[in-house]
Amino acid sequence: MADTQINIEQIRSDFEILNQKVNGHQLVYFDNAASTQKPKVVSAAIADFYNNEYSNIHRGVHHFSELGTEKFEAVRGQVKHFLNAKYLEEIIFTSGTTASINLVADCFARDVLQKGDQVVISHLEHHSNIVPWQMACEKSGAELKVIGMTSSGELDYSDFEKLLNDKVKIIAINHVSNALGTINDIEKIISQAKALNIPVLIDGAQAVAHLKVDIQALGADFYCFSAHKLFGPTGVGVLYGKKEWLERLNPYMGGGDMINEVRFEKTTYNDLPHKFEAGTPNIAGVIGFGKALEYVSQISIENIKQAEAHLLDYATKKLSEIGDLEIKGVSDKKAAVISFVVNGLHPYDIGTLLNQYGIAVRTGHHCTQPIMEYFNISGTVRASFSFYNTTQEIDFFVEKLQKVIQMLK
Amino acid sequence: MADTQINIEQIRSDFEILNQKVNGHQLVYFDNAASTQKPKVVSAAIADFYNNEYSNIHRGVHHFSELGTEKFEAVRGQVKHFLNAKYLEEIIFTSGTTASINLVADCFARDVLQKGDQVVISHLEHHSNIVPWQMACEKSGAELKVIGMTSSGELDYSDFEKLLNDKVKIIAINHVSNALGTINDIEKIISQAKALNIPVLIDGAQAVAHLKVDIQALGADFYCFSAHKLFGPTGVGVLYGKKEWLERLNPYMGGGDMINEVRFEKTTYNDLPHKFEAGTPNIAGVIGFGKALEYVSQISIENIKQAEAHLLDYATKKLSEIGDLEIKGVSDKKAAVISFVVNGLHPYDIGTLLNQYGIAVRTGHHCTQPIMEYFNISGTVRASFSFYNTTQEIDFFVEKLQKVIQMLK
Amino acid sequence: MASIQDIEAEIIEEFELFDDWMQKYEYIIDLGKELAVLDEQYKTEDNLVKGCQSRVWLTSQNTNGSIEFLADSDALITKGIVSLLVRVLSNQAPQAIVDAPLNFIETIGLKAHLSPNRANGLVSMIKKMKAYALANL
Amino acid sequence: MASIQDIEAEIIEEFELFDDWMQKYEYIIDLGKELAVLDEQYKTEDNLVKGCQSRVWLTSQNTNGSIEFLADSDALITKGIVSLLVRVLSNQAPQAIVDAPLNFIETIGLKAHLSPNRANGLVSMIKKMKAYALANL
Ligand SMILES: Cc1ncc(COP(=O)(O)O)c(C=O)c1O
Ligand SMILES: Cc1ncc(COP(=O)(O)O)c(C=O)c1O
Repeated sequence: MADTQINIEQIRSDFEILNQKVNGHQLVYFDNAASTQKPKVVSAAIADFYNNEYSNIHRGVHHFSELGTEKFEAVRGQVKHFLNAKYLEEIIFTSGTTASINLVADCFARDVLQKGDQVVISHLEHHSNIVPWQMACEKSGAELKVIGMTSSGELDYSDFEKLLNDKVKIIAINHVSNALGTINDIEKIISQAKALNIPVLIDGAQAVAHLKVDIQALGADFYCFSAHKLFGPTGVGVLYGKKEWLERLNPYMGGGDMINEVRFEKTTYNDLPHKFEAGTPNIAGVIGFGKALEYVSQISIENIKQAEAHLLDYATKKLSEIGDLEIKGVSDKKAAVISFVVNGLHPYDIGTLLNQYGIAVRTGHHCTQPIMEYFNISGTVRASFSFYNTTQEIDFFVEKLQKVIQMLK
Repeated sequence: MADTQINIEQIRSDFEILNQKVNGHQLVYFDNAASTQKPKVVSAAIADFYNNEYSNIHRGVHHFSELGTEKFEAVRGQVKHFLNAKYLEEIIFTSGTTASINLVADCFARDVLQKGDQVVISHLEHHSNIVPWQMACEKSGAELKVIGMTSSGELDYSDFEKLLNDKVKIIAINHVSNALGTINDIEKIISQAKALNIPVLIDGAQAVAHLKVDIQALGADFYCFSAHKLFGPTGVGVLYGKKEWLERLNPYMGGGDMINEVRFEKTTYNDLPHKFEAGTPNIAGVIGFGKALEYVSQISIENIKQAEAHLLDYATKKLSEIGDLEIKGVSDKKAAVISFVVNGLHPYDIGTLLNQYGIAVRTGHHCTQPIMEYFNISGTVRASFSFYNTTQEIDFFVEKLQKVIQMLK
Repeated sequence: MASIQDIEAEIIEEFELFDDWMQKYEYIIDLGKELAVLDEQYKTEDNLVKGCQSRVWLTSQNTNGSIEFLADSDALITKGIVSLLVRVLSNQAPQAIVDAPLNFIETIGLKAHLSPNRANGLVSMIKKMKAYALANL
Repeated sequence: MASIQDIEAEIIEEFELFDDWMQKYEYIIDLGKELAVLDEQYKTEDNLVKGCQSRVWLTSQNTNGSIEFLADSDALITKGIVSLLVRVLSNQAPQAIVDAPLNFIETIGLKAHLSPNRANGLVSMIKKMKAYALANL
């Protein structure tokens, strides 16, 4: 294909929704940072599981319970492979990135953080990587420290270095900013943290669908993401945790599956990974997620990255030609996210009118109010691309955006 | 139909899996207490949503985001109606019963319980309604008190009365025991607790698929259940909480959607129900759950209850005729669950051999080790029925069970 | 003063003139632009109606049993719709405001903007308007 | 003493005689019944192999470089499989035990019982047997 290494026609036919019409126009889905679309193999796998093989898993001796357990546990293996984790039991299934981060933050508040300790996050975080740490600090008496940002939408690394000291008990940073697209230099952060023996949690929600993550090479202690942003189902998240850490922390939730022995006097906990997986998991969701991972590995993250880099370049160039339009987040290391404001116009108005042309963008603060406050704006219009998008869609978007701006001026 | 008021042929055709063969035999699915099967409308709704309408919800101004939000929020309305709750915002979506109970237990540990306070649970609880309270007591310094049980598998109500005093800050009891089927007299418990102003949490995981719950008539302060035991998807749970309580408690998890304003100095929280729903919810799961609720209401819980009562009677009679077989849990108020042991035989062996005949029962402790300890057994064989089961299936099961017992003797 | 019903009918008639959504939105945007700017003194935290996508400010005043609303929004489309609501509900008797079905919103095809999911503050604004009227019955 | 390979082949041959699963399971159940009952003194917490469905006890003894295993289970089918494993791995040299592929389990159609999901303690038992052999290399 002209655009990319990948067969875009073929790929687009895997995502049925891309053929939908919205307000009389073919859907242009540029809200991929909020959630990606799903190839039809994902919903087919879920439907097939429910209709032909469903059962609760773990400890059942009957056929479908065994089969389900096998399929469920096989996905754990796929995730391990996807992240290149060392041990299977380092992969914990949760209900989403937010749940993964809360799990770690709450366990740290209880098992690690003490009054006087510090937790370091950044100004670029999603609320899901801010609020859990505020709550953890409130519970433990630790103090929240925030790495500053620069006007290009990058972390202020010199500020980070100043914040490093031995009171810091954990650093929690996103890999890729959802609001601006900035790819943070987490390698640098992790290596500097390692030097002081400080564990690092990476919020990878925006990274996994766009770039290869090799957790052993990275050396992160925790890595969190959601299946729904990686072409998989809603209600499924992953917490990767280094074995030493997961062993050291006590369970987060109590319930079925996470115990070894329950006595009213004393309960003992199950081994990893089950220790952190209380209750019936999202079985069908995880199995669907396995299909999504299979799909991604067929396309290959490398191809996805290339296709998206092309879309990002193309769109950035086109949008830069529009007067009064200012892109927020101009790092030269970016995922395929473009946030922008148009002088004097409200993002809500722009988004509403673009929707009339079947164009789906996100508007608002993108759950990153501190970034908005930094730029002194109420929100941005955010167009975020995935490998199934095309330059033709970008052309259409840019054309209609200009029309919309005219209407609003 | 002979069996029930409902058209069993029609109903069985709604559950495709019931036609599956296992080890050469038609599947006999008697593991409904672990999880119910799903009518095909559920998976169809999920697949349709993913393939034709998918988007992340809440705050999106584009078409599919609005549509998804509408559909998602409509299910909240369905749940409110299903429980006859007073306010929409009393319905919180979680990832399952276990998550719902942990939410309340953890919030109580932080906001309510003090050293010296007491938490009352019962000997009949599922681990998911034991361990969270053990953890809450450990965190807060409160003491765990356990209502005893009787040899018929019922709560010891006189023991309960003795435990009542004004140090008790919450009572957490299941509506129906998953291991024994006992329907607990929660009306009595709630009314006695009310008299002392003690809040009551009901673990309704095993109740909602079998009997009508009217939360306003009951007066419970919290009511928890999982969609997957109510013909719905995995990864979806409900926490009903009385408005006053949900308003009083602080949020459990932090993240997107649950905030009003995030500042590093101070974050303010969103209104109910969003305050307790951090992060992207299980959108597709909740939408699928809506279909399950619709399906249930078409059949009607009253019809389901009747059909199941018939199956329970029939099976109880048949099983009682088998020598050496002892049913554990013989309350005269039971849901369609039969737990039994056969003198000298291990449940694992029985379950394994029944599986060879395509019969799916659950064996083991059913996440209720204290009950097993009470009976001094390692586990039971549990056959649990749903309205789509038939007396023919029970006949086949009883016949094969006798054969299996012979093999093992 | 015309009744709420009359004004609603008037608005419906105006919108019937439009052939497509673009004319309609252009009109709403114009209404938004024309709406008297709310004096900064009224743009207080108290008058702010929550809504994380666009913000709405609202003040109400009761003069001899006739209620006047003044409102503003930071988004133009929201402001246009605000101006329609103010036009319909201002200078009416409290009971009429409380009872107003506000069907015109659906008829002219703006229902989506009034969905609670929009988070544009409009739903809360209507609630506030009616609550004020109720308190002034 | 026959080699592990030989015993495995022997077992496979025995199982080939069976026409259906029922004969096979009857045989396994018989094996379970025949397995020498483990003396109560060995049924200690230490010798218990975790597995929440059925429990397995295992003791090991090294006599001049030949390892003997004694085992038991509270479930008959598990015990039958235990007896097969003991028969294959007992009285062998540590290195042979460590290297044993134990393919016969799959060949005779019992693989499902050896899945880690079964929670019947067998997987952990094999691990323990091999670990003991490894420590006695
Ligand atoms: C009585 C009872 N409570 C709680 C649970 C836990 O439900 P879930 O695993 O869906 O969280 C169950 C399910 O087994 C149950 O039967
Ligand atoms: C960077 C980042 N972190 C965390 C989250 C939260 O993910 P979820 O809503 O799936 O829990 C998101 C999603 O918006 C995100 O973009």
